Amino acid sequence: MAEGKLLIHIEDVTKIYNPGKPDEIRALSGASLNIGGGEVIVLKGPSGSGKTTMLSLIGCMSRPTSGKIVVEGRDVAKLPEHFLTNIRRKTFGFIFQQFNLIRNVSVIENVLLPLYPLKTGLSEMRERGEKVLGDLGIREKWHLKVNRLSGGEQQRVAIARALINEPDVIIADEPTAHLDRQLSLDLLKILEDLNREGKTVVIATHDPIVYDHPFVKRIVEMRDGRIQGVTVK
Amino acid sequence: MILHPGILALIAGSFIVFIMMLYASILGIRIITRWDIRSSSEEQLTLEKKTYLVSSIIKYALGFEIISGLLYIYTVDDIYRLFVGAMCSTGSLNANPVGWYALYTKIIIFFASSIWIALNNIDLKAEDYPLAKPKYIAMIFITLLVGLDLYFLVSYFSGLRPEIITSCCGSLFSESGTGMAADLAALPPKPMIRLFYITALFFIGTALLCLKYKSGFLRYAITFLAVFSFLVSMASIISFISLYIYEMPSHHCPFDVFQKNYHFIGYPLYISLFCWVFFGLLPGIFQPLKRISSLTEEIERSEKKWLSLGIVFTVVFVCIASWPVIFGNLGL
Amino acid sequence: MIRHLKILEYALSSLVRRKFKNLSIIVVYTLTISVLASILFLTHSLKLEASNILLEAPDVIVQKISAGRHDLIPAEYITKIRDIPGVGTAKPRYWGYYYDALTHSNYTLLGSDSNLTGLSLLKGSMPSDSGQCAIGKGVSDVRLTGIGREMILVDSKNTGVVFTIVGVFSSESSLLTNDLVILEKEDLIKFFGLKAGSATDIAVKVHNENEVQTVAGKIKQLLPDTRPITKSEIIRTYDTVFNWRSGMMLTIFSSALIAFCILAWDKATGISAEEKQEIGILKAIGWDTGDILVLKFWEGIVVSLTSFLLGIIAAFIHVFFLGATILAPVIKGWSVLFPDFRFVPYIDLYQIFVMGFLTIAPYIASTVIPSWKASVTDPENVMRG
Amino acid sequence: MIKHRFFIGVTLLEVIILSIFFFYSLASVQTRSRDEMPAKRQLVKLLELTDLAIWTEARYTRHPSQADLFTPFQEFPSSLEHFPAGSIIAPLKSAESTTMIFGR
Repeated sequence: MAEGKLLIHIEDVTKIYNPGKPDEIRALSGASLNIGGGEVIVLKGPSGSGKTTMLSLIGCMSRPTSGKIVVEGRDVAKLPEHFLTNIRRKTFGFIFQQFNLIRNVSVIENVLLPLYPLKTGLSEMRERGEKVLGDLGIREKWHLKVNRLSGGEQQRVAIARALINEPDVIIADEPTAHLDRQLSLDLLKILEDLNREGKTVVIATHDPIVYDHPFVKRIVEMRDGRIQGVTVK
Repeated sequence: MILHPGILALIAGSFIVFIMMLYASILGIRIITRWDIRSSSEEQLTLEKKTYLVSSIIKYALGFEIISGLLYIYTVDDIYRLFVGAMCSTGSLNANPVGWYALYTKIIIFFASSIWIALNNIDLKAEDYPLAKPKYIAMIFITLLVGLDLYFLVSYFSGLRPEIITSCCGSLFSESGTGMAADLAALPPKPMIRLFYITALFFIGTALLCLKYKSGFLRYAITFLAVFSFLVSMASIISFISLYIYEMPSHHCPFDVFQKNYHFIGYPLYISLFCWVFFGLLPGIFQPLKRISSLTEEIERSEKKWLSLGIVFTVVFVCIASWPVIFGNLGL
Repeated sequence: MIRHLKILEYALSSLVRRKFKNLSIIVVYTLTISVLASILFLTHSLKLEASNILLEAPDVIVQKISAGRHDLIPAEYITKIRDIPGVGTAKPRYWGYYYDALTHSNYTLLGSDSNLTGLSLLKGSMPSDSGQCAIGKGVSDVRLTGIGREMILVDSKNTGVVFTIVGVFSSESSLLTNDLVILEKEDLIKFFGLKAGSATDIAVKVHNENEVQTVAGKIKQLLPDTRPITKSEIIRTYDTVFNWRSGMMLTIFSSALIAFCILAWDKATGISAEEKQEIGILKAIGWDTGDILVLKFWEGIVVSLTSFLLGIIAAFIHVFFLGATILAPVIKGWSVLFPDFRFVPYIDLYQIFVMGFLTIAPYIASTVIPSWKASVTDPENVMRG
Repeated sequence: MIKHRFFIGVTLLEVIILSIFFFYSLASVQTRSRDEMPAKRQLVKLLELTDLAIWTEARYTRHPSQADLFTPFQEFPSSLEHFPAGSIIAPLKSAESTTMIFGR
């Protein structure tokens, strides 16, 4: 994806959970945002401000209640799930707060999981898996069960899984929440390297280590489901 | 009612499938009335999730119907000894003519549900799911067919009056039945052979024309030809192909070909026939759907595949059917 | 193809992760299938054995019926039957039942011609003289007796009659001869005190196999108080008896199957938080609802196919190598003399097919809705923890 | 990536065991029908037997094919069956035979 080209366009998006019911939640109201290719963008705000909802909409995990979302030139706001999944597979890699690895399964299997429903051949899968694990420096642990790894290693496995389908955009939701300072910096280093390779990085966080980091170019401040302001560094 | 394991399995299985289909239809009706692809409401999201359930139920139902069709023939073949005068499954079916209806219904369900799945696959390729409503209306018809099938099965098996255990008069006064199978068997082989090969050639010719030209008429013609070929081929199997396979000039049973004695030749024979007809049916059925812009391209792409497969299966079927005619020991 | 293999791989690893739950399902499922399969194997074996053995049974048996009950048949009927065109021979049969108060068992007493020789399944010889008898293996076992010893039976005048045992049928034939006591014909008539000029029934041989039905019809017309039973009816009887029997047992045991399906449903719907989380993760990282359904399909196939094959193997061993030890009491009922079966392993693919159909289809059906429920988990949920 | 191979292997093994059983049974049916069947048939032929000696509790369980139509109802027509074997053996369907048919 060429630097600076518009990649994701969000316009006046609203997301309401359980509409018309007593537990109705207005997670996002009238948010608009443009994300360019190769950008590093941080969504910053306290919990409940709509960061995660924003990420799930950007990442084609759910559909907005109203508004327009365009990903790589394709309007995805009204697409059925099946097509959203297709886009998600090709375009996005996710890193979650709790790592969300599958317990009792080996590192390599966890990393390769996104490829299982695709037509990729077994040998190609193994190659890709080894490469990604090698890049992240955990290749020799490939056969271990993930729950025997340390937190930092688990985070790397999660990153490897996010990278296995060679996505254009990395989406990270509170990636440093369970890491100490040193590990957080390591993680940011990895993300920085990925960004240098041309990947777009979108992070939701309220951790100063992340948004004060020099490689972050733009900070979007969110509160109560609205975008409060944008800081460009 | 004969308590036979195969019969129990068939009826229990059909019952389960019917219940599942009924459930799917109820969901289908909800989808028909509430469907709005442009909406992002919770309800629409739920409905879209339900479509997965409905289509997976139909896939299972189709799988079931294929297996139960075979099981039905086997079972009918297994119980013919219970009827005086019955020599093979045809006899068991004649013992209560409803059996034939059950068989026909099974064949229709097979085609209907596989066409439905083809329809579903095409529909899922388009982002706006243009066929959602007609699809679920069609599904309700399949459910009715499944219900009809269950009804026929139950009334066939419960209506069978086998000469149970030495009933003193039963065996002496009963007579062996005759049915439409007998009429088919009476068709003269020689003209039938000619008709059969001409039909197959005609089908292949039309399919080739379809591949070349985009005319809608040709597509309807091929669908019509597929139906016609099915009837001609079934009649041919009864009238002459079976004779050559059994190498007996008067054994017309269309079911014995599944048996070991005849090297299970029935499986490739019927599988190729059903595939031929199935792929032959599709172009005409999908022709009117080409008007929907989001489907046109997809249908045209699939159509080529269907037509080629149709030709392949026609050739396969004709080869299998001709083998015993050419190399067999029977001369008519 | 490759996609299915990979999803199968994950299905296996997810089954292995919940070993105990899935193993318990497989064990119960296997047991249910092996019981059902044992029943089918056993009855099918008996059915085929019967129809093969009884091919040599008399073409027509003619009984006299009086007041709806079986009665002794007058000897002059024999000549009348012999005169029917197409009839080869017509011979009287003499047989009856004997209740042995000593062992509380029923014997079948059969009168035979004195010059029968060359029976390969008989140790010793047939009774050739008055006061001799040949007995079935079951009788000799229950009376703890054998060749050369004596057997006392109480006749119709309540006097004990002594017979010398000259032959015992070998155990291979016990399906036919287990409860037989064969006496010399005259001995039997005397023993039961049958009226002179009457027999139990008449065995008719017909020249042409295809004429049996016609001959039977003629006998019925000529002698309206008789009931001709043709060989095909005898064979059909066994067909029906065993079909009925296996059908009955299947019906009874299908409750076990239903119970199992409820268990399967319960296990599949009671999806744990951990499992839900896993499916959410899969969907978040790019699995479609359809892929999860395929995953669940394979899980079901692995469980049901494995249990099915294991169950069939277990049933085969149980019935044909161990002689159906567990099921025997069920078939046996109250029979005191019960033959020691060595079942002939007649199995055909049809039976296995029916078994598969009866057991796999309900299992798959009972997991369709639960697996769909699991598959529509929102991927978004995993982000909210 | 070996679990599916393992599973397919195990399934194949089970199928092979089953096919061995299948062929074993074909073979043993053949040998037994060669070795034992003629003797058994001879027995049936010479002794003019009509039934299998499986259940000896009652006439209609010992000789199902010879029993008269009313045996299971000796006491009265709706009497409940009391032999275990009889509960599984179908009582003779007398529907047809009690129907009177007039013919010339």
